[in-house]
Amino acid sequence: MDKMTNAAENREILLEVRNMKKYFPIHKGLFGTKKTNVQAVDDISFYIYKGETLGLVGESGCGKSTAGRTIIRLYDPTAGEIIFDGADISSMTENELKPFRKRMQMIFQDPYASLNSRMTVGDIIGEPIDIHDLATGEERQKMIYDLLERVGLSKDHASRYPHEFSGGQRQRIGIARSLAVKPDFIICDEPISALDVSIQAQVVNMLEDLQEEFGLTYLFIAHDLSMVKHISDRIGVMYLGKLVELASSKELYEKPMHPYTQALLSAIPIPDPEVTHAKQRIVLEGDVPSPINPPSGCRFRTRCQYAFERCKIEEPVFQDMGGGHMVACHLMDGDKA
Amino acid sequence: MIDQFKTTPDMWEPIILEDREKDKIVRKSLTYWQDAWRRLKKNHLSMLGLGVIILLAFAAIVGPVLSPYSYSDQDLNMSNMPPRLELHKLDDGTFVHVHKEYRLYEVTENGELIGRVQHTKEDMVNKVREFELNGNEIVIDYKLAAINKDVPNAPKFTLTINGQENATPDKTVWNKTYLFGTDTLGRDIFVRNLYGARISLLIALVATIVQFFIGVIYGGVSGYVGGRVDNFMMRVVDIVDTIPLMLYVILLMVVLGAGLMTIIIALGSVYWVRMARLVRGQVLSIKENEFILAARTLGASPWRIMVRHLIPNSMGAIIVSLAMMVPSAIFTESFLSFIGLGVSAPQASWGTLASDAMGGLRTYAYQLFVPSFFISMTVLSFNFLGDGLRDALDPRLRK
Amino acid sequence: MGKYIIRRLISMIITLVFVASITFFLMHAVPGGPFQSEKALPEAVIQALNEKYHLDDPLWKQYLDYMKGVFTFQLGPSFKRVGTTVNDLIIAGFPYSAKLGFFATLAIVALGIPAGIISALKTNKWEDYLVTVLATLGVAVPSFVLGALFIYIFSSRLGWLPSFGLTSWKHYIGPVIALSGFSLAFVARLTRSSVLEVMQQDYIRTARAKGLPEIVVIVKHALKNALIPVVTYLGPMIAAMMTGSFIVEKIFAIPGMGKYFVESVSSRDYTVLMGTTIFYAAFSITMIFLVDIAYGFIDPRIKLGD
Amino acid sequence: GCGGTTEQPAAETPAEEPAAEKVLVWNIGSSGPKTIDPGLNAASDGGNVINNMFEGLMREVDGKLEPAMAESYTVSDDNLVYTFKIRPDVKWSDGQPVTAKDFEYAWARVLDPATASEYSWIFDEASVDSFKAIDDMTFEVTLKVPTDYFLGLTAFYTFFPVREDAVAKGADGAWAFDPAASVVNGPFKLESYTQGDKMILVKNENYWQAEKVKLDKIEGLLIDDQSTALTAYEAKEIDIIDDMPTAEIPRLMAEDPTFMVFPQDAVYYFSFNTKVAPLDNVKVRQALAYAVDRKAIVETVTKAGQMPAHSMIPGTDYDAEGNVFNVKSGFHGFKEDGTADVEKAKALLAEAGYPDGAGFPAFELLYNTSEGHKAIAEAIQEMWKQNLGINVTLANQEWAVFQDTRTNHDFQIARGGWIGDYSDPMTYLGMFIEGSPMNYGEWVSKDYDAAIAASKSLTGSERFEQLYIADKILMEEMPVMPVYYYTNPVMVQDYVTDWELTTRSTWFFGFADVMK
Amino acid sequence: MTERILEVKNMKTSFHTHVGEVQAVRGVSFHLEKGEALGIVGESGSGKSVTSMSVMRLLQYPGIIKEGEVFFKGEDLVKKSKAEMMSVRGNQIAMIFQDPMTSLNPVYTIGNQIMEAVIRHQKVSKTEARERAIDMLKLVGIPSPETRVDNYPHEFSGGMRQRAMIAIALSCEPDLLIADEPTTALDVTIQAQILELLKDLRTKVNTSIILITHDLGVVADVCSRIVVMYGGLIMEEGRAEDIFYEPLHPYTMGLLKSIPRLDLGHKQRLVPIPGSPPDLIKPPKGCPFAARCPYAMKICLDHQPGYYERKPGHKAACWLHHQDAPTVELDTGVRRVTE
Ligand SMILES: Nc1ncnc2c1ncn2[C@@H]1O[C@H](COP(=O)(O)OP(=O)(O)OP(=O)(O)O)[C@@H](O)[C@H]1O
Ligand SMILES: Nc1ncnc2c1ncn2[C@@H]1O[C@H](COP(=O)(O)OP(=O)(O)OP(=O)(O)O)[C@@H](O)[C@H]1O
Ligand SMILES: [Mg+2]
Ligand SMILES: [Mg+2]
Repeated sequence: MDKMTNAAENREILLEVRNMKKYFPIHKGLFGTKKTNVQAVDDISFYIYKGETLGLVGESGCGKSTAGRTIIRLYDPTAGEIIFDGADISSMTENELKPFRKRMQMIFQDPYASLNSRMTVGDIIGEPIDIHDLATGEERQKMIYDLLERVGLSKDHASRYPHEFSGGQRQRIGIARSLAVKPDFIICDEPISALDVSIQAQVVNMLEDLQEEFGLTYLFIAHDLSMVKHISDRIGVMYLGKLVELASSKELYEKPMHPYTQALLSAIPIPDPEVTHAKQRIVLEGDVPSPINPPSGCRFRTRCQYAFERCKIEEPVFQDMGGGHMVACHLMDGDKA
Repeated sequence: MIDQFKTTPDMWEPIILEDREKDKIVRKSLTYWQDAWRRLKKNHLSMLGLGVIILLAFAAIVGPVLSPYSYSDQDLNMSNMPPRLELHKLDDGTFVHVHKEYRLYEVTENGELIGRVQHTKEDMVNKVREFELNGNEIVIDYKLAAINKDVPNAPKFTLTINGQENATPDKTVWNKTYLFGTDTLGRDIFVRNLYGARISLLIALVATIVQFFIGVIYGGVSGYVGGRVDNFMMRVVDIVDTIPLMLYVILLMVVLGAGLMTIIIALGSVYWVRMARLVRGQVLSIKENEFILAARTLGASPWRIMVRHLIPNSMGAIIVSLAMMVPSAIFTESFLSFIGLGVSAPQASWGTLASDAMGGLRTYAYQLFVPSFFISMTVLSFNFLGDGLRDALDPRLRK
Repeated sequence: MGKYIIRRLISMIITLVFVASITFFLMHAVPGGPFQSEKALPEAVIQALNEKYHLDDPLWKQYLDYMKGVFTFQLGPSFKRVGTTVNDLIIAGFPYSAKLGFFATLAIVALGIPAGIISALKTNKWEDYLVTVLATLGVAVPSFVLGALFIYIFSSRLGWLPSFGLTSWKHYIGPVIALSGFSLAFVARLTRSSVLEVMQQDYIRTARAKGLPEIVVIVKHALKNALIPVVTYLGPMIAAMMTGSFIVEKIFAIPGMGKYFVESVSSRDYTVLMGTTIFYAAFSITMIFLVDIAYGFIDPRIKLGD
Repeated sequence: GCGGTTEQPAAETPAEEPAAEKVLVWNIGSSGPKTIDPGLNAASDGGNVINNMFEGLMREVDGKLEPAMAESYTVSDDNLVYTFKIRPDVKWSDGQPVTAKDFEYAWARVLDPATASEYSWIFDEASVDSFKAIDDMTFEVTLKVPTDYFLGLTAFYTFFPVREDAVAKGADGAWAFDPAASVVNGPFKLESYTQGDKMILVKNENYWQAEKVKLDKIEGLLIDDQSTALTAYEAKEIDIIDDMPTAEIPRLMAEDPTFMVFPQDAVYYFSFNTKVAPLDNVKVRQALAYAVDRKAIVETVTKAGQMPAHSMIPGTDYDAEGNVFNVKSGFHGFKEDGTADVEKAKALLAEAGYPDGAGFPAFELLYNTSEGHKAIAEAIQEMWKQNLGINVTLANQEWAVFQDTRTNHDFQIARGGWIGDYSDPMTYLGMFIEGSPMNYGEWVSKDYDAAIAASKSLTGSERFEQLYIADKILMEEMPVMPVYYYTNPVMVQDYVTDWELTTRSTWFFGFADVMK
Repeated sequence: MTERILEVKNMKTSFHTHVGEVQAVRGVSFHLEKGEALGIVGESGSGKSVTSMSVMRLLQYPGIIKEGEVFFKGEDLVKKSKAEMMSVRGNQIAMIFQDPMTSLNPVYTIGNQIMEAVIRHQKVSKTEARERAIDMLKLVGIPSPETRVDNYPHEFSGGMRQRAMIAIALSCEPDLLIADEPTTALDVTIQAQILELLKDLRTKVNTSIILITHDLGVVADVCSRIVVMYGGLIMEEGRAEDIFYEPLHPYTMGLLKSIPRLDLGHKQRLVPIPGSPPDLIKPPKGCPFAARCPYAMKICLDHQPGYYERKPGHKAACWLHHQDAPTVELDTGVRRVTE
C-alpha cells in the first residue's frame, strides 16, 4: 500500500480478505475413502474501501461466487481471514455473525433458486424487514412497495409468487430483498446478467444512487465487462481460484497486464453487428484446466501464448506494479525468456 | 403501405408522460397465508371435508343433549336391535318384528318399537317359541336356522300367526326408536357414537397438535442443525420409538391414574416420533436449497428459517401424515383403554366401540359399521381437507 | 463418510443399550410379575422360581447379568414358555414374520408408490379420488377389522381361501392385505404429495424438453426427488413389519414372533419382553441407519456427517 | 361326566376304509401352552394336552372315576392310607413298564421346591402326608386327614407319573416339548411341536388300551383368536373348538346343532373390600348383591347358558349324599329365578343409612380388561343405578396390574372368577378364610374359619355339615357377590364321536373317533 | 427459396392466476428459415421465454396457449398429441432453459442428464453415451470433463450449469435450437466460445437457432434477424443491421440507448427507459409502450398500431410510421462503436 499517493490512502478499508482459501471436498466411491478437493478459491487477498465498488471478473467457474459466498460466510473458509470493519468474521459463529448480517448482503447469481417458492414476493422482500425489525404494518408495506418500484416492478407484484415471474423479474426481486435492510456492503453476484439492457441500466443507476446516498460498498461480480467497467472503481480479475490482476478500472482497460486480462478484454461482444464481426479476438488455446488438479506454477500457463519455462515451475507473486495495479505474472518481472 | 385505419388529427397530439401513470390500481396484496386460505376456500372438496369435521364436532357436542337417551341408558330387553326392522303384520293390524335371536317385538307400522313380547312357552329342543300378543297366537319356529345354516339368504325361521304361516316380512322399515340400532346392553348406538365422537375427535386433535408442534419442530431442528446434534436427537427418537409403548403406558396409568390428561400425555409421548423423522428427512434435503442460504445471509435465525422456509416447504408430507395418523390415534386410544387408561366404561370412543363390536362381526355387523363409518368419514374429511390445504399451500399448483 | 459410519454404529449401539436399559427398568417398575396367577402360589414355590430365574438378586445385578447376556446374544429362558429360550422363540417365529413382512413390504412398495403416482398425475380426477378413498379406508379400517372381514368374506362366506396358517401362497393373501393396508395407504398418500410437489419443478420441464416419455419423466426424474419422505416412512415400517404384527398373527393364526411381544408384556415374561424389544430395536435402528444412507443416494446434496 | 352325549349309533356310520388315517383337528385354543410337563403345568390348555398324553392312577371316563394306571386300590379303615396296585401291563411309550417308582418320583418332584411346580400346593389341599413305592407294583399314599376328594385328584395332571430319565433330558419341562425326549404313558405321544403353530400327537402303540384308541393322530392347533377358530370350524378345517365369540353364541345355539354347552365347575363373582366404608357394612353388601339381576346378565350379556349364581359353589359339586351342594344349601335370600330383589335391596340400603342411595359415597368397581367383563360391569352399574339409585364408576386394568391391585387390597369392588381345582366345595370355600391370599376383600369371620377348620378333620356328611354352615355364613356376610356359574361352550363336528369332556372340563380323546 | 422450418402465427398465451389472466403473449407471429439464427430481444418480462415455451408446448400450469399455430416443418405443433410432441422434443427441437440451477435435476449427475437425452434419441450404448456426454462437456468448455461428468449440479458454478444445459440441448443435434439466455452467466471468453459453437452448428449442421437474450452484443454477433418484443407483442422485426442502425420503434431505440459502452466515461449515468412495463393482466388498449414512450400520442393510448414495413423484412408496430403521422425528430440511440 506504500505507493498510494492519492486521497485513497486516507480512505477507510471496509473489507479485507487475506489469503482466503475455499476447497470443496469431492467424495469418491460409496464410503468416500478417496478424497479430492476442488480448489475453488485458492489463496486470494484484497481489500475494499468504504464506498467503493470492486468489480470481480473471471472465467466461469474460476471461483467468483465461491469467493463471494465465503466472504459472506455462507461457506466456512478453508483458510484465511475475512476482516469486515475491523472484525475478523472468518470463524465467527452464526450468532456472532448476526449483527453483520444486516450490514452485509448478497444478491445471488441464480435468482429463482434463491427465492422460496412458497412465499409471495411481498413476503420475500418483507423478510429482511421482519428479521431486523425495520418496520411493521403500513410502514412495512410501504417499504416493500418502494423497493419493488425501485427495481422496476410494480406494487401489484407483491402478492404474486416467484414462479409467476420472468427470469429478469426474479432477479430484481432478489435485488430488492437485499436492499431492504439498507446494508453497508453488498456482494452482487451477477446481479444484472439476467436483465435486459434497459432494466440493467435502471438497476445500475439505482446501485450507484444508493452508493452515493448511503456510501454503500459493493463487490460486483460479473462477466459483462462493459458493465463492470462502468460501475467499478477497481477491478479484480480471477483465474482458476487465484486473483491474477487488480487495478483501477481505467487502468485495467487501458493497460491490461496479465495475458488473461488481455484475452478477456478482446472477447467482449459489441452490440454492433459490423464491428463485432470485424473484431480480432485473442482466442485462448488449449484445454481449460480444472480446479481439481490445477497446473503447477502459473495456473494460466497452459493457455498463455507467452508461457515459458519458469511459469511451469514457479508460481508468480501477486505484486504491485505501481499505482495499486497488482498483477501476478512472471512477464512483469521483465525476464521474458 | 397504406393503413386503412381511420384517424383524426387530434389523435396525433403528443401527450405528456406524467399524465399516464394515473389509472394504476393497486390490488390488495395478500400474504401467503391469506392467499392460501383464499385458495383453500375455492376447493369444494376440502370445504366439504372441513364442513363434515365441523358438523361432526358440533353433533358430538350438541347431539347427545337433544337425544332422549344417554350413552349409558340400557334396556336389556332391547339388546342388539338392528337399524332396519322387518315387520310382520298381525291380523289386528299390529306389527311385530322377529329379532335375530328369535325374540319378538311389537313395533308400530313406521318402525317405533313398542316393546318386547315375552314368550309364553319355549321348547329349546324343538326350537319353538310361542307368544301371545293382543290375543294373537304367534309361534316362532327356528329349526330352519340349523337346516339352512350353510344356505345363504335362506329363511331361518317360520312365523306362524294364529295358525297362519307368515313367510316373508310384510314391510321393512327404519328403526325409529334407535336410529342405528342398539348394542348388547340395549344402548342406543347412535348416541353412543356421538358421545364417542367427543373423545375420538379430541384424541384426533391432540394427536394432530402433538405431531405438529412437537414432531415437526423436533424433526425440523434435528434436520436443520444436522451433524452431531442431529445424530443425538434422532437417537433419542429411536429410543422413544422402540421402547415398548405398552410398558410405559402401564406405568403412566399406575403413576397418574386413568383420565383424559393421562391419555393426552400417553399420546403426546409417542405421536411425534414418526412426524419428527419425516420432517427431518425433508429438511435435510430442503436445507440444501439456495433460498435457505439466501435467508441465512439475511440474518434469519434458525428458528425463522425453520418456520418460514423449511416447514412450509415440507408441508406436503406433514399434512399427509397428519391426516393419515388420525385413525391411528383413534385406535391407539382404544388400545389405551385396554390398559385402563381410556375413558371409563360405559363411556366409549369410536375406537372402543369398533373393537367391542368386532366379536359380533357376523351377526351384528351394523354395530361395527357405525363407528367405522364415523371414523372413515372423519379420516376422509381430514384427507380431503389435507389435500386442499396441501394444494393451497403450494402456490405453484393451483389458481 | 467412513468416519461417519463408524460414529453412527457406535451411537447405534449406545442407543440399543439405552433402549435395553430403559425397558429393563420400566419393566421392573410396572406392577405385576411373571409368576402371578389367579391362585396365589405358595411362598416356597415363588422363592424357588425367583431363585431359578435370579429374580431374587438385586436389580442392578439382574441388570448387569442381563446386559451381559445381550452382548453375548443370550437372551435368556422364557418364563412363560417353560424350557424355551428367547433365542428359540425368535428363531422359530422370525422367519414367518419376516416372510410375511417381506411380502407386505413388497406390496406396499409395488402398489403404494404407483398408486400415489397415479393419484398425483390425475390430481382431482376420479383416479385421484379413488386412491384417496381407498387409502382412507386403508387407514381407517384397522388391521383387526380388515383381517376379520377378510376371513369372514373369503374364508367363511365364499370359502375361497383358508382361514389360518401360513403354508401355501393362498395363505399369504389375507395376512399380507391386513398387514399392509395402513402402510400402503400411507405410502400412496405420501407419494402423491411429494410427486405433486416435484412435478412443478423446472427440471421436470427440462426432462420433458429432452423428449423423454412421460413415464421416464415420472419414474426417473420425479420419483427420485419425491422419495425422501417415502423412504423415511418405509425404513422403520419395514422393521415393524418384519418383526411381526400381533394382531395379524393372532387373527390369521400365524406362528410369527409378533405375538410373543404383546403376550410377554401382558404376562410379564421379562426375558421375552426384553428379547423381542431388543431384537425389534436393533432391526429398527439398523433400518433407520439404512434410510440415512439412502438419503445420500437419493439426494447427493444431503450430507450427514459434519 | 357329560361327555359323549352326541354319540351316534354305530349302525348309521358306514364302515371306513381301514387304510385312511384318522386325524382329529383340535384347537388347543391358546398361543401355546406354557408347559406340557404334568408336574409343572398349571393351566387348562396344557392340562388338555397332558390329559391325552399321560394317565394317572385313576381317570375319569363317562363322568365316572375308574382305575387307570392302577389296577385297583384299597383304602384303610381310617380313610388315611390308599394303596394302589399298578397294572402289570402298563408301559411307557418307549416300552418300559410304568412302575410305582415313577409315581413316587413324579410326586416327589412336584413337592420339591426346586422344581417350582405351580400346583404343588394341591398336595396340601389333598392332605397328602406321605407316599412311597412299596415295590414296583404297589404305591402307597398316606393322608393327614381323611379327604374324600383325594381319589379324584389322582386323575388330575399334577398327580400323573413322569419318568426320571426323560425329565432329566430337558430342564424345566423342556423334555415334554421335545418329541425325542418325551416319554408318555397316555393314549397319544408327541410327534412334533412347532412353537406358536401346532402340536402333533400320534397314537401311542404302547398304551395299555392301545387297541381302543381309534385316532391315529391329533393335530393340536394353537389358534388363539376366537373368530378365526370359529371360521375354521365352520369351514370344517377344525373338528373341535371350545372358545367362541360371545356375540356369536346366540346364533350358534340356534343354528348349529354341534354347538353344546356344558356346565363348568366355576363361578363369576365380585369381591367387596370389607375394610373400606361403606362396603364394610354387611347391609350395603347385601343390598348391592340383591340388586343385581343375574338372570338378565346371563341371558343378555353372557348368553352361553350360564346359570345365575346364588352362592359361590357351582352346581357341579355334590355333597356326601349325592345332593347338589348349592341346591341343598338354598338360595341365600336371592330370588330363585335369578332376578333382582329390588325391594329387599332397597330396604337393606335404607337400613344401612342410604335410603334410595342418598349420600352413598362415590365408589368404584374394578375389572380386568376384557369385553365380557366390561359388559357385565356396565350392566351391574346400570342395575345399581336404577334399582338403588347409587352410582358406581367403572375402572379397568390390564390383567397383571389388576392382580397386583387386588392382591394389595387396593380396590373397593373387584371382579373375580374361580375354577374349582377339584370337585368339592372346599376349593371355593377355602379361599375366604382369614389370611388366604385369595381373600382379596380381607373379610374375617371367626365362625366361618372355625367351620372350615372343623370340616377338615371330618369326613362324609359331618364334613359337609360344616361346609354348609360355612357357606351360609359366607352368603350372609356377603364379602363376595356371586354372579353366575360358568358354562363351557364347545363345538364338536358331528363326525367326531366318543370324545370326553371331564367334569374338570378337560378333553380326553383316548377313545374318540373321526368318521368322515 | 430456403425452407421455412418454423412459423408461428398469432400465438396468444395466458396464465390464469387468481388475480386474473396474465396475457403473457398476446399475438405473436414470426418465422424462421432453415439454418437461420433469429434473435429475440426485449425487456425482461416481455414474453420471450413464454413464447419459446409455448413453441415447445412446455408451459406449466396454469399456462395455456389460447390461440395460434406453430408450424414446425409444416406441421402444427399445437395440434399434436402429447406422444407426438415427445418425439419432436429433444431431437428435433431442443431448448436451453434460462434458469440453469433449477432446470437441472439436483439428484442426478450432470453426465446422467446428458446421457439420458443421447440414449433416448440416438440408440447408443451407455458407454458411448457417456463418451458423448464427456465430449459435449468438453465442447462447452468444462475443464476436466471426465471428472466433471460425475458431478452433481450443485457442485457446478453458475456458468458451468448453464453450459451443462447447453450440452444437454446440443447433444442430439436438433434441427431447431431454442436458446433462452444461453450465455447470461458466462464470462466473455467462454461466451465467445459458446457463440462460436452456435455459429458452427448453424453453418455445419444447418441448425436453426432462436436466440433469446437481452444482450444486444450477443445478438449482434450471432443473429441475422432480430425480433424485438415488448409487453407480449412484437414491436419490431428486421435484419440485425436494420435494428441496430435504423431502428423504427421508440422501444428499440430506448434499448440501444441504455447499453453501457466501454467508451462511456466511468460512472456516467446510463440512460434507461423511464417507467415500468405494462401490467399484462390488464394490458393497455393501445400500444403497450405508449406509457413510456417519449413520442406517445393520443392514438397510441387507445389503438394498437399495426405493423408498418419500412423495407422488406423490416417492420415495426408504431403509429409514428402511419402515413398520417406527424414527423417527429427521433433520437434513435444509434451510436456506432468506434474502437
Ligand atoms: N407461471 C406464470 N404465471 C403467471 N405469470 C407468468 C408465469 N410465467 C410467466 N409469467 C408472466 O409472463 C410474462 C412473460 O414472461 P417471460 O418469462 O416470457 O419473460 P421474458 O421475456 O422471458 O423475460 P426475461 O428476460 O426476464 O426472462 C411476465 O410478465 C411474467 O410475469
Ligand atoms: N458445493 C460445491 N461442491 C463442489 N464443488 C463446488 C461447489 N460449489 C462450487 N464448486 C466448484 O468450485 C469452482 C468455483 O465455482 P464458483 O461457483 O465459485 O465459480 P464462479 O466463478 O462463480 O463461476 P460462474 O461465473 O460460472 O458462476 C467450480 O469448479 C465449481 O465446480
Ligand atoms: Mg458464479
Ligand atoms: Mg425469460
